[in-house]
Amino acid sequence: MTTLHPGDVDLRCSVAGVELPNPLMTASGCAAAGRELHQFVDVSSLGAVVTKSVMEAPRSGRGTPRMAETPSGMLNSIGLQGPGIEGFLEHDLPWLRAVGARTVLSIAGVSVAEYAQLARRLRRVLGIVMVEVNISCPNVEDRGQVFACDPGAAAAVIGAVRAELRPEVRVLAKLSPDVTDVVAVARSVVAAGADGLTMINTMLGMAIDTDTMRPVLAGTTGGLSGPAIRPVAVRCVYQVRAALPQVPIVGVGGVRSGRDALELMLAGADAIQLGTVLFHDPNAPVRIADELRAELATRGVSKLADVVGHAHRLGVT
Amino acid sequence: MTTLHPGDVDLRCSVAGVELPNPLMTASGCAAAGRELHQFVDVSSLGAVVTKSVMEAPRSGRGTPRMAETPSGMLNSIGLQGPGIEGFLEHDLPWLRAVGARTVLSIAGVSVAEYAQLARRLRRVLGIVMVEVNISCPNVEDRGQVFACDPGAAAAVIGAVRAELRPEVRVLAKLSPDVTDVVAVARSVVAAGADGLTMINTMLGMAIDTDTMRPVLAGTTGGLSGPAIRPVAVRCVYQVRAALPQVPIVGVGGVRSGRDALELMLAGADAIQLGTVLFHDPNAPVRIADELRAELATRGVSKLADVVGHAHRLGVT
Amino acid sequence: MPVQVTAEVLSLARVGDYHHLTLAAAGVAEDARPGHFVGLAVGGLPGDGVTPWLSRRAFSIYRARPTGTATGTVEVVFAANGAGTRWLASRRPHDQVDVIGPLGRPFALPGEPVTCVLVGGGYGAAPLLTLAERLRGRGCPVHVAIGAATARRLFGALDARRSAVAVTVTTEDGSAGERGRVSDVLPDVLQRSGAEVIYACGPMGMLRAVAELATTSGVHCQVAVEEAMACGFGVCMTCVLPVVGSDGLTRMTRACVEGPVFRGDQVRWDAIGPRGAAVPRDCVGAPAVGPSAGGGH
Amino acid sequence: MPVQVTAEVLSLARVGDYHHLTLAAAGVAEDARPGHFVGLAVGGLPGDGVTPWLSRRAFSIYRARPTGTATGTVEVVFAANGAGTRWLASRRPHDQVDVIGPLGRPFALPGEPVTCVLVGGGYGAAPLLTLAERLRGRGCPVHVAIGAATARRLFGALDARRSAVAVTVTTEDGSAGERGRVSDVLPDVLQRSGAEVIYACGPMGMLRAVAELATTSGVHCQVAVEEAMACGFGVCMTCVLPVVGSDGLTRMTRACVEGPVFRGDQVRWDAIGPRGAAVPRDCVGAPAVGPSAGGGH
Ligand SMILES: Cc1cc2nc3c(=O)[nH]c(=O)nc-3n(C[C@H](O)[C@H](O)[C@H](O)COP(=O)(O)OP(=O)(O)OC[C@H]3O[C@@H](n4cnc5c(N)ncnc54)[C@H](O)[C@@H]3O)c2cc1C
Ligand SMILES: Cc1cc2nc3c(=O)[nH]c(=O)nc-3n(C[C@H](O)[C@H](O)[C@H](O)COP(=O)(O)OP(=O)(O)OC[C@H]3O[C@@H](n4cnc5c(N)ncnc54)[C@H](O)[C@@H]3O)c2cc1C
Ligand SMILES: Cc1cc2nc3c(=O)[nH]c(=O)nc-3n(C[C@H](O)[C@H](O)[C@H](O)COP(=O)(O)O)c2cc1C
Ligand SMILES: Cc1cc2nc3c(=O)[nH]c(=O)nc-3n(C[C@H](O)[C@H](O)[C@H](O)COP(=O)(O)O)c2cc1C
Ligand code: FES
Ligand code: FES
Repeated sequence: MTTLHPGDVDLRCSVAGVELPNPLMTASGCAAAGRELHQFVDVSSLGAVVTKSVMEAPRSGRGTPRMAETPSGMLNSIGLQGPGIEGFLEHDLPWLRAVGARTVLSIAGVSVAEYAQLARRLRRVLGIVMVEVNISCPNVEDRGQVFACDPGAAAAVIGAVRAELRPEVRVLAKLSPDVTDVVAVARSVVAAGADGLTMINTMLGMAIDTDTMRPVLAGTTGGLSGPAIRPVAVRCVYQVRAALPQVPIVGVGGVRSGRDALELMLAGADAIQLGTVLFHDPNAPVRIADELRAELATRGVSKLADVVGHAHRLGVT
Repeated sequence: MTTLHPGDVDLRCSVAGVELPNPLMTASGCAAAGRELHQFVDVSSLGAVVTKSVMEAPRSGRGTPRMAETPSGMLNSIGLQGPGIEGFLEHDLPWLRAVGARTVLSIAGVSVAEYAQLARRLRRVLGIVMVEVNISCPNVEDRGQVFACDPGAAAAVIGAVRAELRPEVRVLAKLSPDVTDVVAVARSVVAAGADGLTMINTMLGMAIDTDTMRPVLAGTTGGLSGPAIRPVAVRCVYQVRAALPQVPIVGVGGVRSGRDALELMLAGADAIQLGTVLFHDPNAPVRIADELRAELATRGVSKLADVVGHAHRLGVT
Repeated sequence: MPVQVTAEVLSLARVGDYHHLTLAAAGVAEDARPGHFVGLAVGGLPGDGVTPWLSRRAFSIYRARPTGTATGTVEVVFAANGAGTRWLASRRPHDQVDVIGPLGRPFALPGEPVTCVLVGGGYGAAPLLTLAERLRGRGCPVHVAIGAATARRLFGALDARRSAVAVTVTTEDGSAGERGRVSDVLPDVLQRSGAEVIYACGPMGMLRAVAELATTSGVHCQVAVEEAMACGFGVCMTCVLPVVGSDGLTRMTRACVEGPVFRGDQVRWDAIGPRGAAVPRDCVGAPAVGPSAGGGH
Repeated sequence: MPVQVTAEVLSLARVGDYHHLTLAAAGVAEDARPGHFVGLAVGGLPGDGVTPWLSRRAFSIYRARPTGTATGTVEVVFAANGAGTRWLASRRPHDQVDVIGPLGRPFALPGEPVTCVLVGGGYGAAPLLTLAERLRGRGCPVHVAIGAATARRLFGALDARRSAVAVTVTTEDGSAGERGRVSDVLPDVLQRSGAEVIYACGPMGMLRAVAELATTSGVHCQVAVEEAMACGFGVCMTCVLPVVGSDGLTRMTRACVEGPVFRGDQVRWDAIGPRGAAVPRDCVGAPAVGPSAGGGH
């Protein structure tokens, strides 16, 4: 390996046939619809902007407190606050298109029908490169069981969304790590038509305020994110990559440096999403792209794609 | 609430009918069989010493590296290195008895038969107050599926162990958080005869060395422990306590301060185990007992038992 | 527009129970106005990749001086209660801290030279001192009421005398000024001053009392609220509280970008309790049934 | 017996690429002997509850002075390569660091005044300097061979001259001493000195070369190994390597309590690769089939 100049490293990547200038996307719910982040980094320079999950109707989200800081992580229970799909299409998407961002629309629902209806609305909408389906939502038709925790329910959602969207719009299924067998869920959603997988969503966690002696979050439990969960994200990506080597993977969970991004890519991720790190460092997409370039340059790697899944290639020690 | 003197706080607790002078135990695998820790803290002053999981035969464990540090946590893949039950009974248990430690023996196996055989051997053994059954082991009879990840397999192990032990020896089933529904596993092992539950074992995680571009651990994946996973431990304890309010729970996962211990107890733990923190701070059992006493004193709580499960009592905001 | 910069610690001094931190932070001071805040990363610079604390800490800007030094300075006053603020309190000159600012919407200044009352609780008085100067600069007579639990947590009472017609001080333990809460003396101050506008910054309980008093007295009131914030610049949705918009509808509104300054009569105090805010039933997008427990973002 | 104490940083100085840290640590120095190490908690004191790094960092004791100051001092020399050592390198006098020590089994000293060769690689030379003094004190002629990648990573070459009959220095880039590895010059040193014992401390590759040379030359050899350690005092089982016991059986043996000093011919070098050690098939308790992937402790 000879050392290269970071400028000579090609960060282009491709996810399910969609070409991106670099692998760094925002993670859903961590950059709203791009506008506020644009004050710090030009969002059109990102691989893609993944929107906060959009639902059919406007949602107030939950009461507060909505967050608790935990060691190297945080819990959130926002409750999918948002303007609803109409509001998104009217106010947010035009802005994203105007600034030239590649937009991945994250959608969420409480029933297969809601997901399908959201997808149907997108049929005539232009300017969305991929749809990411957030299936970490309680299914009102199944006693609040989270779709992502049941291979069958997860597949039902993905199948419905796939059927409604234009064929050229790629579908990413976003998986939860809170399952006994993430590979089984992955297989199931891929069979139902997912073009790629985003892993991982937050993990179910909880904090109790030792002063008030009650749960910190108004929602009692919340989703754990940040560097604390990175080892779980790496493991999920690695397991699924090993089981389904042809399926594109977008890695997410605890990335805060170029090395972290590289770690997930070595495990098998074709691209990377940045979540919690954006709260800490809105400049992270630029910083991490630079760090990634430098890491690859030191290793003499000129093309990002060459490292994807590399940890699998050499077998076990 | 009036403030008390920390010395007036009574830390005594009871787990499945076993009285302990305080709620702080070592976590299995984090204090070997007590001897080395005894250089720093008198292990007879602990609530109990939980041994490294003992198997039927001596085990070499895995190759190295066996650990990787992660943000606010660590991964380990020791591979249950140990002397086997004979060695334990000959060398370790007599020492534990001699120093006056309350001993909880952790046992592990690769088949229901191995667990049963271990339990059978203990029938005439004195000086063990409880047996903790580590069911986070791959079942060789079921393609390496981890017992704790399948309610049926978990129950089969616990049932077999319960049947072999003397009735007065209490059985704790140690649960894994790596499941879709921890309450289902809890119910299943309680129905099979577990007198209490220990939660949580490590979470499956992985790290990749970005320099060598290969998995850090010789065992590829490993168990994630430390403060990073505390929110998951709190959540598991809370969920199970809510579902099975009568079942004793020993809380473990990321505790490193009196506040952390209190948090798990508010969630529903009757006692607490200290794991990774011992590597960082062998004096932790003494320090945390002091901190816990001080925390309770400030809140005017004179009896530890009064805080157990307190976060459930007041309902949702 | 806020900028993100690596700032240098110029000084850190104790002021009673608080810490007064002065940072050389390029580009932050220029646009800063009273009520703006900064978000500080704690535990190290983001590029170090080591801090266990991922959320930023928000602090009202106490003073901002674009021309104070070569790079412009920003000052904050803070209480070191938790882990992140203790880390901040142990910085030394020349240490680096990552800063984002100015953030939020500042206090709106009156177009006319009306009499104003500024109400500050604890470190909440910090942003009001510059506000007092600005108001005086516009010809507004300024009355200041500052309260705290105890004398060591009173901030700015002396400073305030420079711009204010009158300064009233309260402490709950009576260790300085009048014994009681600042809201206790406020009716009197309002009456004496004949003020038409109140500006308030402090704990939520105080703000509520002030806002309600303003409503009953028919006085315009602006409050700078303090909500737990993960990002401080509008992307995470953690910092919301129910606020009535110009269309009369209540929305869960981000304190970091649509606040922290709100009109006192727009905040839905009825839904705000000591531990947080509930979603009012009439809020836009409120759940039809009670919110189900469980995770989810 | 090791103690755990809150130590105070007395000084921290650069020595080439390394850092030389002196700690006032009560009770650690008294029993310390060459080859012992200390385990330092990094990122703050345990009671702070904030460090993201839960495993201790192990450092050979360079010097220990029970009577040096009121509380006794311990010195280590380290390379700031990773996050924890960078944290250590940014400490300042009067800062506190939690220390456990002395840990491990030290070098065994010869009963007779035999000639010894001490071989150090990089910071691995640090513990050998005190060893050299002790050996000289027992009348053993001491020859020292110190090597490093480059001059800035040579440690103790000058110091060594005080106790040693002869000091040989190598660097891989030729920037000081002879160009090459310390194991290249060792045959010559052995021959010239007629040594009967070798003591070595440095990277595993070097130790292996030294141990193999010792075996071929029929010289007694002790090596201080460096394995990743989480606890340093024997409870976690992370630091193992395959070592042949007095019964001739190989066991995965803890470097922290049964080492770090082992006899060179007891270490199963055949099972140790650049990234770690495999479990030899003939190891006590070795799995019948290959180890299955997956978690588990
Ligand atoms: C707009 C605004 C202005 C503020 N101005 C000041 C100021 O001028 N001086 C001052 O001392 N404090 C101010 N605060 C409060 C300050 O942000 C918190 O005290 C601080 O974040 C606590 O951090 P910690 O590390 O001490 O606490 P920790 O308990 O470690 O914090 C854990 C998490 O909770 C959040 N948090 C904890 N307490 C508060 C709180 N009271 N308000 C908001 N978030 C909290 C933290 O930001 C962090 O995300 C302000 C807050 C806001 C929102
Ligand atoms: C008995 C013994 C004596 C040692 N003596 C010295 C000494 O005198 N001077 C010196 O500079 N170094 C010494 N080392 C190595 C030193 O412990 C590591 O360099 C240090 O732990 C790295 O920490 P970090 O924060 O820089 O690295 P990180 O990469 O942040 O460390 C992550 C984890 O890996 C472990 N680790 C990483 N590298 C090593 C390594 N090379 N050896 C062991 N563990 C490692 C760390 O302890 C930590 O648990 C010794 C190691 C042992 C086991
Ligand atoms: C405040 C917050 C809000 C989130 N909202 C969503 C969401 O709306 N939809 C979704 O699929 N994931 C959501 N996530 C999960 C993230 O997209 C991401 O999967 C997770 O945070 C792990 O990545 P990280 O560790 O980089 O943050 C949210 C995470 C956070 C912290
Ligand atoms: C090095 C190491 C070894 C462990 N060995 C065992 C074991 O043998 N049996 C077991 O049931 N749990 C074992 N555990 C899991 C712990 O007992 C505990 O459940 C887990 O580490 C979470 O607690 P902590 O965060 O306090 O460490 C081990 C954990 C570590 C870190
Ligand atoms: S703090 Fe993140 S949106 Fe307000
Ligand atoms: S480092 Fe823990 S047993 Fe050796």
